Amino acid sequence: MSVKEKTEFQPKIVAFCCNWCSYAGADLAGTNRTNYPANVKIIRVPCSCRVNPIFILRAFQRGADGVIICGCHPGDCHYITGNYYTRRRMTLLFSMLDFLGIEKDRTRVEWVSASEGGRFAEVMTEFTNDVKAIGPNRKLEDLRCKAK
Amino acid sequence: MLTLNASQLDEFFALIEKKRELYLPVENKTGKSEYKRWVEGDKYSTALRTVKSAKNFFFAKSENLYDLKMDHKNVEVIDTREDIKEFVIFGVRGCDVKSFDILDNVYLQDPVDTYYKNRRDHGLVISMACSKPATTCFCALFDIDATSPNGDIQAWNVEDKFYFNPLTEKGDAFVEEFKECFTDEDSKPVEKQKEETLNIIERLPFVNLNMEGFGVEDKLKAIFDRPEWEDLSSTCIGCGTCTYVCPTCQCFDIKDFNVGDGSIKRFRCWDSCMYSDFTQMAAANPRLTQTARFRQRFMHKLVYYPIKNEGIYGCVGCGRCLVSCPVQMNIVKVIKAMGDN
Amino acid sequence: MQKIGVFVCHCGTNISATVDVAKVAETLAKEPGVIYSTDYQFMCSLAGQNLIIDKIKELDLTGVVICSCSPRMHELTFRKAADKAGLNGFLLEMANIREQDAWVHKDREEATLKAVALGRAAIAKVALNEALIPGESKVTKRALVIGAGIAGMQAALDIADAGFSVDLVDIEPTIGGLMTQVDKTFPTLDCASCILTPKMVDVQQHELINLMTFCEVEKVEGYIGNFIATIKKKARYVDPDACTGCGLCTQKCPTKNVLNSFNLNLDNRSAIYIPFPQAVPLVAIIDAAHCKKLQEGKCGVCAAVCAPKAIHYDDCDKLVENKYGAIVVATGFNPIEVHAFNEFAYDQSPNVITSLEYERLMSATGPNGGTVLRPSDKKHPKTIVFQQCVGSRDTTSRGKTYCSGICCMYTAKHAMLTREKYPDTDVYVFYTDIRTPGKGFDEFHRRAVEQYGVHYIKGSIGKVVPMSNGNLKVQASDLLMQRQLHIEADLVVLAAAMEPDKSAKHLAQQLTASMDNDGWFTESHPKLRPVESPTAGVFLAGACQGPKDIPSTVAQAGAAASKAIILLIKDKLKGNPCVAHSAENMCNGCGACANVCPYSAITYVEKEFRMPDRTTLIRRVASVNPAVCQGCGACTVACPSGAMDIFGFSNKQIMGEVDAICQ
Amino acid sequence: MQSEIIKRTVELFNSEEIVRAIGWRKGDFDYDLNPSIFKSSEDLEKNFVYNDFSSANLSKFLIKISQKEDGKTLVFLKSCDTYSFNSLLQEHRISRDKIYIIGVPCEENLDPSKIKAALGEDVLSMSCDGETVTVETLDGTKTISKSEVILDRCLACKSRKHVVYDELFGEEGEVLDSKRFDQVEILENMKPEERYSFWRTELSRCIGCNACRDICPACTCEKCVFDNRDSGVENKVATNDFEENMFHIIRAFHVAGRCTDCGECSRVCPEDIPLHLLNRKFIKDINEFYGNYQAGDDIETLAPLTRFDAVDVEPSIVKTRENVK
Amino acid sequence: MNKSELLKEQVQRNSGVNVLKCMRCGKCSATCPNYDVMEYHPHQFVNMVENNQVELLMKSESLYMCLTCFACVERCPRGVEPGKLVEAIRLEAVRIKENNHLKPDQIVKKLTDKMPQQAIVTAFRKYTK
Repeated sequence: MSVKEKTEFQPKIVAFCCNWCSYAGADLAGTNRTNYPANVKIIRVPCSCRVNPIFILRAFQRGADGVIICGCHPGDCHYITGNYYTRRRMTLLFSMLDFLGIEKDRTRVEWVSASEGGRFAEVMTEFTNDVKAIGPNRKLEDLRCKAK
Repeated sequence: MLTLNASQLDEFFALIEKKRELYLPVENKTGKSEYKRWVEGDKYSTALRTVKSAKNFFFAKSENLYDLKMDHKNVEVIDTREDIKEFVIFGVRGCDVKSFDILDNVYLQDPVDTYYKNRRDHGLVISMACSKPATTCFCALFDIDATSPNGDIQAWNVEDKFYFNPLTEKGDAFVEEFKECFTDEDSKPVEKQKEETLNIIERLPFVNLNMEGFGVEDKLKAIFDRPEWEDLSSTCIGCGTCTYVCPTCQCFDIKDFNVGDGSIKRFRCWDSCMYSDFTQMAAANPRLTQTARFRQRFMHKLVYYPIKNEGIYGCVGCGRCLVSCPVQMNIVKVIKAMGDN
Repeated sequence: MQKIGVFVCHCGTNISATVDVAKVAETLAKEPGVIYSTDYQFMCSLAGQNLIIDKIKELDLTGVVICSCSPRMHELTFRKAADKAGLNGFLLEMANIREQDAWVHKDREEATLKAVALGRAAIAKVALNEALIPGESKVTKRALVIGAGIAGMQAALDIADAGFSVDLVDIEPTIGGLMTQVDKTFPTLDCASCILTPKMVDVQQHELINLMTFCEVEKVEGYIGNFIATIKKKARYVDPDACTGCGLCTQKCPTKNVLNSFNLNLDNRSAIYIPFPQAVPLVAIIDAAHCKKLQEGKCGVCAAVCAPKAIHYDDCDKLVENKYGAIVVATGFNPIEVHAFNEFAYDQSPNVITSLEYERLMSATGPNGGTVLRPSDKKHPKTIVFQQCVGSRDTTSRGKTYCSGICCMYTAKHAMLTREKYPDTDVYVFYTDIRTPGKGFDEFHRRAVEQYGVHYIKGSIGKVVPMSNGNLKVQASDLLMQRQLHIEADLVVLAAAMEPDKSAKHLAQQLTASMDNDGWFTESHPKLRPVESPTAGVFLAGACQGPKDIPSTVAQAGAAASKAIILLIKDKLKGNPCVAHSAENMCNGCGACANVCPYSAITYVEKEFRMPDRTTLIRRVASVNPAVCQGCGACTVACPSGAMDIFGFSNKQIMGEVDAICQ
Repeated sequence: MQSEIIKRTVELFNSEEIVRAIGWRKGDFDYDLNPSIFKSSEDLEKNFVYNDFSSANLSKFLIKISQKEDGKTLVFLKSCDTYSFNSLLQEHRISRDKIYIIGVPCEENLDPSKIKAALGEDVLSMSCDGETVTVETLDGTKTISKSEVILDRCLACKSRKHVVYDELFGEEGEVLDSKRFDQVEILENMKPEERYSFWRTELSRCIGCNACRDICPACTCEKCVFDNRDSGVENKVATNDFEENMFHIIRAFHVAGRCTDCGECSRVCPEDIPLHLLNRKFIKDINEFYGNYQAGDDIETLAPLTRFDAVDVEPSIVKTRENVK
Repeated sequence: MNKSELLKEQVQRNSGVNVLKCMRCGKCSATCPNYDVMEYHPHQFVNMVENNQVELLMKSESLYMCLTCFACVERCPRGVEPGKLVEAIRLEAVRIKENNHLKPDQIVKKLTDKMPQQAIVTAFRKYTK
């Protein structure tokens, strides 16, 4: 990393990945040695439908600048229908965050299968760049967690 | 009496703000008024009441107490209190001024609550007499004279003039400090306004409620056991709105915020006896039903508090709960049901 | 008090080349609760595992964090090691610092920091982990196979051969299913009966197969390993154990004009009848709707002639309840009704028939003993026109959007057999596309064209007009010649689309097995779990899952049977302990969780609660069946009160990870 | 109307069809009606009031009664309240067979605070006759046109139809073509920064009193996550901006697809925060994305967040759609 | 977008027909009662629109041979609705100024006593601008 990169804004990004597709896709990105920004840190969940909106807000509160949720492609859910619920929940939640004036690019849902290691890396790179572009999370921060 | 023209008010405020923090009621976007830190352009609101009471200045909605820092096995306690700047609250109504006395009885008695005392010591209260009381006002029931409020300095607004009268040493010093702002004028208009206002107050519907039986120890058990509690509380939703708008409700909870990096911020925040999770820190809430919790709130204001405090009721008749309760239950309805009105 | 041990793996140089493992171990050692932290060359090696085991024992660790590869790789390995040391395996968490750190980042400092963050998250999680013990449930060593067509029979035989008892249920009075009505099979052209009837006999004679014909599954409760099915034995009016199948009653029965459904109403049978000569069980049955004795109380001829006294007019439906460990669904398919396609004049002319009716016309057991005669006047047809895709690949309300898959082949078979038997017949086949994937299938179709001179025309029939002499004026398009054809045909045969059997829907509801929009049973995974239903313990055989030919059906039945055997061979089922659970005192009983549960693992019970004020009240609360729950977590988010949570991925654990990562 | 209702209810009491009635009890002024349980016909005859200030939605009170008390309870429901009732029924929070519903006709309710803001705080009584509201004050009698003092939520009334009742007073009403999403649209058309500052201004007034939640007929959790020390998000008062946002986002999300848009949250908010706009935003989105849905319309249709369609829109629609800035 | 593509787009928009839904079964042409007098047949209309040959169709007499009986619309298993396509192309043709297939005075000559009024109206709609 160059000095310039080290001094520029490095967002904290939380990625919730379903165990069966996206987490495996992330593993594949590793196996293929496909680079993506280290800003992204993955939390493994059984299914994307396990992701509670509370977790997303919590991440922002605790200092995350972007949250991305990855699951199996619709129709391919290991649990048959989980990601369909994720899709509805997150569509509505993101729309609400937008309604409150929160930047739309801070949240994202992507469907990444276990075979899409390359795509996983691409998505993460793109998302990190998007978040970098909008800067640090100010609107959903909790100052108590910033005083360090 | 010391006077000030309304047109000079903003100048006066600017001057105060230079040396102290100034808070006063300002109309918000909903047309109601609320206390806020004065900034250039804010207009003092003469509205009768603010939605929230003024207790927040001394008994804050939430307040950091101290931090705990954990380093592996060691715990360090860090006092996070910052020096409080001198501040002035302008335009406090008589009822709210009286509420400070009620809070003082709780927080300044031994053991003194130093957080509260710290704020109290640094605050100066300029009260404002009422001239247009609402039918939901009943401060007179508790012997509060809204036309002559307490405070460090009492004030009146008659037409386009403001009249000031310092009542405490602190008030005297303040007036001295800002003496160039005032002129000395005849206080007749104040007397006239007082008289007119008292005239209205007499006609308010709740100022003559029968308070017999409240606040005396030997009637305590009888009131406690009254069957009416059940019916009165039957639709209480336990939301705590009454306690949060009440100027005299004084309960708080102490909570920890885990920052996640090994440090914990311990803070206190308002609590409400109307909540089922009130007083859970020791074991469980001793009041198991909403009826018991409802009864507690009114028993405290009307019976327990006066018994302990020389007959002073824990209510100042500001009328906020009459306006804010989602189900329109309030202390007046309780007094009426219990006090044979 | 937490006593957590952290073990950071070098993975040779896989991790240590990019991550400063020593620094990671050193930094994590300072985390609250951590009492031991080290790094090691290969954690997964025997020596590495022994290190973990030793430290757990020596330091009495309450939790273990391994910073190494993906948990998908070695979680099981390390959990087993922890178990060995006496620490519940679920008190171990892994931080993935290889696939998701060392391998994807280049900057050492950056990767090291990330490894610390991931390690912290794992520590935060493990501090909140609970010891979990997988639930166990007994397996009832008996299978239920629903539908006794070729799929059900094959599955039943395979399961029984493996040594498990099987109840084979069919709604019809005989087993055999739709294949009994088929004349010959493609692409080998061997006779369906010749391959089917021996199997039917095998089924009947197998000591572990209990045949339940003329029975319907009414209700299914329970879960994998422990299903309870209520089966209705419909009144047959003939004691199957006493009846010898001599057929005397069917000859003597005075009511002879009942439409014969076995021959698709192309001829008649008596009110008491044996479906067909090879039926299994070979037992008579009374068609109550047409029996004079049962309808009017007069007659009784059959009882009079029955020497073994097998006739019981007072027979009635009976319910039996049985327990099963596994269920195989093999309800099969039926051709759709073609009445809606009025351009083909199916309702106007008896000489417009469906392909299955044509099977019967050709069959030696059919109405004409195997001679193809057209229904209207029993004349030998000289010109036969076949129309494919009737209702298949049809997006309108009349048809089905899918390709029925087998019509191309059986139409080729019909055309070929017709030309072979009656070389003087002109045979036309109108097709949209010819689809013949399968071993020897396209060769078969080409033979029909090249050797048998069947006229294959790319196009479609547009209109069929019946004439007074029974002939049919067929107007059709020939797309390749760009012309409209007008053919005077003797017989028109329609290749009707396939649809799931009507009984499937009720069954799916009982099994809580999901169906697609067309009513086919959905498989658990279209590629990797093609014979498992999403409902654990329910397996799919044959055409109930989608249109299929006989070889695929038999193959799938075998697969379903083997999956059932894998289940039945176990004495106990170990569940996944990471399942949902509901805190009753917080549950509102609103039903949101059950509505989103794909496995119907959530039911509701009325529960009496003792309130703190010593009063009681009754509330409906959710209850999760841990044997059925698969732990997806959909319910946890649907639940507004947070009463629903998941072991191993609890709200607190995930929030703990979030907090640690965002530090 | 009030006397007819009382007459009929007394009949039901006398025939022992019902053992209690939940209705609106007379207050000290005409506008401060207290939702209350009437246990006898005498009490009801004396103290029951149905007037322009009978705004409180009584359906939620049935939960506790359903769980604890025996015998049939009569409830008075206005058209909008019936939707809440159905929702509670659908979620098994109340037992239909223990409840007798009298549907009461509803013209618009009046807003006492609007009247006071216009005519002063010294109100002694208020009454409405046709289009004129007459107010007795210490200063004498004053009047104001009804249209100026209608409760905000009634100005955007979605339906005059009672979707469930045992007995209905007045005519069967109809679903109205309301303009209830107008305000949501105005916000949608603002720039995100403007929206953010709008909501900050509004939500920063929140005192954390829980009135919105506790009055809400969709918020019926036995234990709310915000009251549950184990949930990790408990807060008694919001200590900062984040906690204010968090409470209102999560509360709106929890009632998304279940909120019938009864408007009680905004009506009871002591700080006049337009909380209903959050709920309406969800309703508007649900209608746009998943087809029109009115919670409480019937008790069969699953709530939108507990069902799905294989071809649902992707979350990225939030970024790409054109009707929202 | 060139003219042919524009026409294709316009015709599809006006008719509401998506030609890509066609699976080439030929049912439309099989069911067409006026097949033999048409130069291009219903399935060809669909095919040719797909291949940007609307102009060719606009010049063809087939446009006026279609009886608008909608048998093809009714029978099409994919819901393609060729008849509506024909109508839309006809609309394109008659919209062109001075390109009348028939002039009003020619219609008068063709009138007979037996011709219903509806037919005259239809004739105007079909044949003139």
